[in-house]
Amino acid sequence: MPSPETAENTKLTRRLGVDTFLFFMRVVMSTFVILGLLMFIGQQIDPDNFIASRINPDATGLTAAQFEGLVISGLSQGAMYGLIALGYSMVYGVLGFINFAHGEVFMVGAMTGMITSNKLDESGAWESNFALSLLFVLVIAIICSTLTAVIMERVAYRPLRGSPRLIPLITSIGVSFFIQNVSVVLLGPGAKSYPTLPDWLAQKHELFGFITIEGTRLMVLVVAAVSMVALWYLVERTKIGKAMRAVAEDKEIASLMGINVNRTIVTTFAVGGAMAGVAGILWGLLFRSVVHTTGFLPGIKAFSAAVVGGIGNMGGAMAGGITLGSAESVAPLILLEPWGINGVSQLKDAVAFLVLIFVLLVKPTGLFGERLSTEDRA
Amino acid sequence: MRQRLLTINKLSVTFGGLHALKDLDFHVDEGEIVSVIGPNGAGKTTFFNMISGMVTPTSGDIIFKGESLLGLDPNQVTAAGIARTFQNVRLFANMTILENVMVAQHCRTRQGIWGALLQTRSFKQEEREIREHAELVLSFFGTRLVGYRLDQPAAVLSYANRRRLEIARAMATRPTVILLDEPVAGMNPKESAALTQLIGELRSDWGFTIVMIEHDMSVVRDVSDRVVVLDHGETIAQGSYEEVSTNPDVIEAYLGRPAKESA
Amino acid sequence: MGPLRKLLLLLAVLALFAAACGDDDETTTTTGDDGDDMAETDGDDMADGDDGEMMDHLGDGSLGTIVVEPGAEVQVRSLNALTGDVALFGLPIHRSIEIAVDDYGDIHGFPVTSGEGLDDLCSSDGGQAAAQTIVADEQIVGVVGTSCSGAAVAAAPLISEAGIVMISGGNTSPALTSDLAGTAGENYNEGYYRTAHNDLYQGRAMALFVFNELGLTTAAAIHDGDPYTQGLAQAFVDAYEEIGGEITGFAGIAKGDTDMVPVLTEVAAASPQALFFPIFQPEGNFIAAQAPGVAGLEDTQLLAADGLLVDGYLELEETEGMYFSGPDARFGDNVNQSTGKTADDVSGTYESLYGEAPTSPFWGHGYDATAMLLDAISAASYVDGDGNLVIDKAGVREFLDNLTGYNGLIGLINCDDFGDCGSQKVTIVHHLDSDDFRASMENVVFEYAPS
Amino acid sequence: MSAVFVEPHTPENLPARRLLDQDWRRLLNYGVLLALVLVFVALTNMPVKLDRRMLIEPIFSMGYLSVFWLPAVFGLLVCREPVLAGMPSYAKGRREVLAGAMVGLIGGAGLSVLTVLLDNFDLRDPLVNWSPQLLDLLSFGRGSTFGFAIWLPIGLALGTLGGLTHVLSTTARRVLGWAFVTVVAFAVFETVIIDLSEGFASLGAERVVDEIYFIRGGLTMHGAAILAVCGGLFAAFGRDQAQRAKAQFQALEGTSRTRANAMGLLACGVALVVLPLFLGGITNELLANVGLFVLLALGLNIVVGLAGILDLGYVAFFAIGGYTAGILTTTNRGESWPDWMPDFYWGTALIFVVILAALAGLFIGAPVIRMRGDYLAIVTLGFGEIIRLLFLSDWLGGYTGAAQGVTNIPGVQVFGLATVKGTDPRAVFYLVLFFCAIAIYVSWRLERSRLGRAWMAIREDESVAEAMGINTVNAKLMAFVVGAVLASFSGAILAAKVGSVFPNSFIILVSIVILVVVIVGGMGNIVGVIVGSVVLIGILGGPRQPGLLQEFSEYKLLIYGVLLVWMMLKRPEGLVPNVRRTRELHQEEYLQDAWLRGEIDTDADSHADGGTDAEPGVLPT
Repeated sequence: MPSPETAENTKLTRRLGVDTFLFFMRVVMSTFVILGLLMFIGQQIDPDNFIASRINPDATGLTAAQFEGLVISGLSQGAMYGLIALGYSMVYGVLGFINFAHGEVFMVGAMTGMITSNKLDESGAWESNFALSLLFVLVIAIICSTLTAVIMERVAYRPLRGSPRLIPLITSIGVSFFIQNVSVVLLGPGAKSYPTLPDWLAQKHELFGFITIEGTRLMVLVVAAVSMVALWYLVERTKIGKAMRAVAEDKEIASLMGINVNRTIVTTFAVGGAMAGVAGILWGLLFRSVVHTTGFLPGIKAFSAAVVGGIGNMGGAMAGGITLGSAESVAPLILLEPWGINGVSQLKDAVAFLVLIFVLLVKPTGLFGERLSTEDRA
Repeated sequence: MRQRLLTINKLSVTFGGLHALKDLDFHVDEGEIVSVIGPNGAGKTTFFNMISGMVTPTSGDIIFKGESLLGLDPNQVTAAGIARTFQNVRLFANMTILENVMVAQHCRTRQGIWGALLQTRSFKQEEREIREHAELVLSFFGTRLVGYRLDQPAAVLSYANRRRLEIARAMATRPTVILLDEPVAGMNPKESAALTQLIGELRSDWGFTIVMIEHDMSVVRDVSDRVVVLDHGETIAQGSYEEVSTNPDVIEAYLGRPAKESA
Repeated sequence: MGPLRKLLLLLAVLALFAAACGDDDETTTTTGDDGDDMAETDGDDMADGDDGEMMDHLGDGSLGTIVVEPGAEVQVRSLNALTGDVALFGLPIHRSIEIAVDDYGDIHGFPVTSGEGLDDLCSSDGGQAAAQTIVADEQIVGVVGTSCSGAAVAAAPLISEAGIVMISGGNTSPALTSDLAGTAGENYNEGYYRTAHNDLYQGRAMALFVFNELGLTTAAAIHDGDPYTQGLAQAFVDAYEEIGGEITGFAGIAKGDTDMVPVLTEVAAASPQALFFPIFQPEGNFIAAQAPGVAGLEDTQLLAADGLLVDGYLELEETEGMYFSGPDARFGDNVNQSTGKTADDVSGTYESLYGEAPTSPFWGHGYDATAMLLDAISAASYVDGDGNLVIDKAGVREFLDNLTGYNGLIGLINCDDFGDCGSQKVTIVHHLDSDDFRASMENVVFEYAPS
Repeated sequence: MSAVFVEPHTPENLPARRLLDQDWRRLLNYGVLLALVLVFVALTNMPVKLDRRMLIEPIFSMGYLSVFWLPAVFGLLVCREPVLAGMPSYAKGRREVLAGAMVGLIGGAGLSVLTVLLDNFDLRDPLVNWSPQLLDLLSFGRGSTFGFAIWLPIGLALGTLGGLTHVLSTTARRVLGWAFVTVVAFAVFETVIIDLSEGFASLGAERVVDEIYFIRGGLTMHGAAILAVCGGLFAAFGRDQAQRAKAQFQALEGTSRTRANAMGLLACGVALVVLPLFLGGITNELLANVGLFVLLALGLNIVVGLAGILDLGYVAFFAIGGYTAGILTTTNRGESWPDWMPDFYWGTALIFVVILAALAGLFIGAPVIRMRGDYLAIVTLGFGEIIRLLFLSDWLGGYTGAAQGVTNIPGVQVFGLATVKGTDPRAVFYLVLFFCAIAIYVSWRLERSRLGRAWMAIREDESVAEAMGINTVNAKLMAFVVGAVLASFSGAILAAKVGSVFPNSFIILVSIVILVVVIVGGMGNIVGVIVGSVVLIGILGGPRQPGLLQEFSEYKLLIYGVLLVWMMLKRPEGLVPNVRRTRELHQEEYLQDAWLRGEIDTDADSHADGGTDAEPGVLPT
């Protein structure tokens, strides 16, 4: 058999061009970040130092108050990403696919919250008895988003279990589309706003003497922390949590161990949905406005957060959320602006995605490592 | 004195603390047929994965034709001339039998996009060669895989034929060494006898050097020049079949253990 | 998907049929369908219209005529953004067009219809495709739209070429008309008119107000990446710097952003005295709500434009004290001279029909645009011997070119040489009380009416 | 749902079941589901929106169609049982009719309740479509009590209709089905058909059209009747011939088969080249848009369909193509560009477009290539967004025009003879056609090449593919690059066609719509992809392109979503399945059918065909 190539005359090259390129990319990105940071520090020390005056002439450092504001807003945003990310992370851990529509579950939570709270506002209950009505709103929202998640699983995903990897992913994109547009055709495309909040929630508060923070943002952080702990308890300490972890590790074995895999998966979706519902209400209180697209970008970012933190890893999800949230609120100003890039806030989302890419380039399993079943790791 | 093809020095790999392989020394000479045997979990398949670049060892070195294979991607290892089959048959189930064998010649062919788009003479020439070679390789197994089967998806093949196709796929990469992972598992005595025969011919007619993991002692006895016994990731004995089969350590290693591993 | 299959097969059959019987008489048909050809032919039968008794009407027939047979309707179209995130900007215009057509009644005894609303998808490709469907129908006399400048850029050439007119209730980009200094914008086309005001007016108005009236010397602007908002913000910045103010920041956000602290911090760095953000909801809500909380903006004066001059925004407490530039929003008792309806009547009809208040103030512009178009048609048309309504395309343009002193819901309308008909008056209102925002809409503190 | 490959020709060898031997539970489920769907459709305002659009003047509007078709379909489906090849099945009879009727009744009840609620409660605050118009429409303008009363019989009747279809003989069913579809199709595609008729004026097509269509909007009664008859007749007679021809074609072997194929291709080619001459502006515009998406979809098909990489940021390459072409050819360019930079011809610009797109493909591909499938999806999506944001940003505004985009793009100069631009849709269509031809050729050749086989292997099992000596990284990068280049063509044409480029033409939505097109059409299948674009983009319309059914623009995305999910659940292989993908997705069914055809080789079989002496290898001779 005549053949141009045989084992003998094949050249061995250890390093692929791609690897070199990626190495190069890592280096460039890191240097960009570090230099940006240095220049920012330079600006803080002296707004018109010789570098700044060249690269970013209209440089003006940030005041401490501004910086604090940035960080706090980043944290609260990130906390919400984290709450949504938990849902992604759990589902991914158990089923091994991105539930793209999870962001919409969150949107459903916010929407139902909006409707209920406005109804309460009309009836006057919102003002007369805020705490109670808020609780009521919360419950309704949680119920609705949980239902959405569960129905989603039953109708769209369960029939697809065990089909090629991309199939359920694509399906979830379709589901996401569907829910978004249902909201458009039923509730209209316009932005809908929440009723005004009582002052103690809307105003700023002094904390430990040196932090000033709006009540809403504080509330977001607290609620996020609480639900985080609750979730941790559920997953690590309860029977159902054990079941979840077992199913996540290996469905067959789990079912052999007498675990009802279907019910466990449904529970997972339900819990994730509930978390999203809570996040939805917080979102509503914090920004007091919700549209049908409210769920899409936050959803995607939340998934990125889950990946950044290491998917399937509860703590990681929350940490990733915080990281991403703070990054996208702080990074534009302290990393990009020193480079003389104007209108950096437009690039906020770009920054968020760059963080994702950067993390995956440097540490493919996320900051805190993945927790996946064997077949998913493959 | 035959030339040394593949040498492995002090090869170790650990998965989270547990030693899959420990300071393994191993070598193959050109034109040899070496069998690797050992009880379940002895690390035989890990050993193959490491040679074919799917697992990177924690320490030690793999020398092939005087060059180290460490740090190479599996496809580069294959290009260097080491082909393998899999214990649990892994064909491209939805590609036709012919395609399965054609695609395996990827690393021996060079035509790229432009050739395909412009339908250059060299492109057509190469396609023809690929096809001819594929059919040649398939015909090695008699009429089973040729004729009307050529254009059927691999999924419809019987278990035995899938194993044959896998071997054909490995042959098609034009290797120097073929690593066979339990080639006769799941075959009936008649078929395994036939296959044993073929393994012999892989060396005599095609000039391949063969390293084979096998549990079927009759096959091992019939074809191997040399037998290496692994247990707990270590070589506990090697030599001719007779030497090994009478070696007390080996008997001890197998004692009370099932002689056949469930595929 | 069974039906889909069948539809496909059907299409295929059609196609083959066409191909099969196409070859033999290709030559005869190739010059079959084209707006212009039709126009010419129409021109001819208008000529024999001349022989018959002929009422006086505008137009010399140079662009051809449209003949509406008895029993048929006069066709105009609405081309606005009906879907997507700018629907809340285009829908009000579209709806007000439908109301206007109903209010207007017949033209020389011929009913008028705006047919199905076409969607410009707020994009150039969408606008172009929609325009194609319009020019393909030789019965259509005029278009009211588009709501997005981007769509107009691609639609206007087609409309213009077909000899008909388009009047936009929403475009504000100077490129579509002129720089107000007598030079046409790079995307100006014959037969393009608009009742919406040119960005340059509004930008300048706001600049003058901030610099002279409020006496603020440093300002920043925020846009949301929409061509409209970005253009307006830019116009403001240019005008403001021209009259001697200092721009300390020009930042953008992305549609869908919710957390405005970063962008606000960005502009807060130089703590400007005024912050102009001519954007839409919901982003506008977030800025109004979060700006006071950002260090450096505590006592910055917030200013917005017509995009936010809507009930849903004004009823938010945090928007109290803001200034809004925009068309003279004292629509209330303005009367449209053609339909005799007051703005209140129209908005009343609107809410009863569509169940919500208009989500942008341009519904008035859409209404007037429609009324003007229909006036133009009736002025340029006559009923010929055999009872057909003959509309002279050139006449329609002639009427609009010379339109002056037209009383519309949005005020007095005069068209300049480049199709800018928007009531030349831009007003700035001061929003004081979120519980009674109607009053705020009337609370004009500054008027800008050049020439 | 089994037996996808062999026509299930099953003897109805079981007697019809008794009338009341119903599966009540299933019946109830279907009924309630139907009721919910009907209420939902009503609340989406579809009936009111589409009521203006007359199908048959003056009796039947699209609005009512949007409601009426549902009970019939549900009534049909409720008794649909999977027919297994070779398995006996029950004969259909009164039972099925009853079931259909019941379902329809329950469904109708849903709307009855809705009408009453509409009359008595005001939920307009959250539900924007809770409007008097809706009530008016649902109660046929006769008050809610009438509405309440009327929907029960309507539902009943329609449901029964659905059930009846089981009883009808196949021919009857087919004839009716075709009659119905023909009428609806002609009514729905009125615009394009009138448009066509002008092209064929010389054949008196216009006279025919005037005959069957009302002055504007809807068929005339007798027109509908005529069409129904034609459709029925075609179904009764024409269709058999068509199928016989098809059968003959499939019977063909070897060379004659290929010749037949070639003839078919030639015919299509000629048709496509000649047809536009006879088409009006609307249709040409429509087809041009479809063409743009065919280009995009073919490109994505290589990435997703062949190499199995789910790229959700595909729009990035579309954008790069559009902007590169736009910036290089436009006459008023961003001020940051050097003055000495010439205004290129579109043709020349295309070279840069290709180069840039290929580089972008490498740049975006390299980081993601080793990632797990779904990470890759999200990261590519991120890249798509980043690219758009960069084009939109004020930072690069000097080059890209930021939000104001790039305008005054002259179009394509053809050897100085003519300029192809948006005002002449026919010319644009030819341009698009040309590039589609290229794209089709490319995908067709690559699929059957060394690279194509490598892609398939990667899609099947990446690690094995690598162990078989395939450099997966390079192969996947190649897929990225080819896809990128095809997309960039589409972008460049868009720029020339529209004469301007804006960032908002390149949102994530576009990527997803292209994905839907590929999937609905049939992954990994050229014909499928084309069909997909024609059906979705042509009829429903793309994210920024109106389709034939402009009335549906508000429901477009909703329908896309439903379609995507439904296809994934019911028919993942797409409208025009690719044999290989289908095997992948229905493997056991495939094997089952192969077994029915006796093609599975059991080991016994392997002895049979390779008997001992037949094998030189086994016995030493």
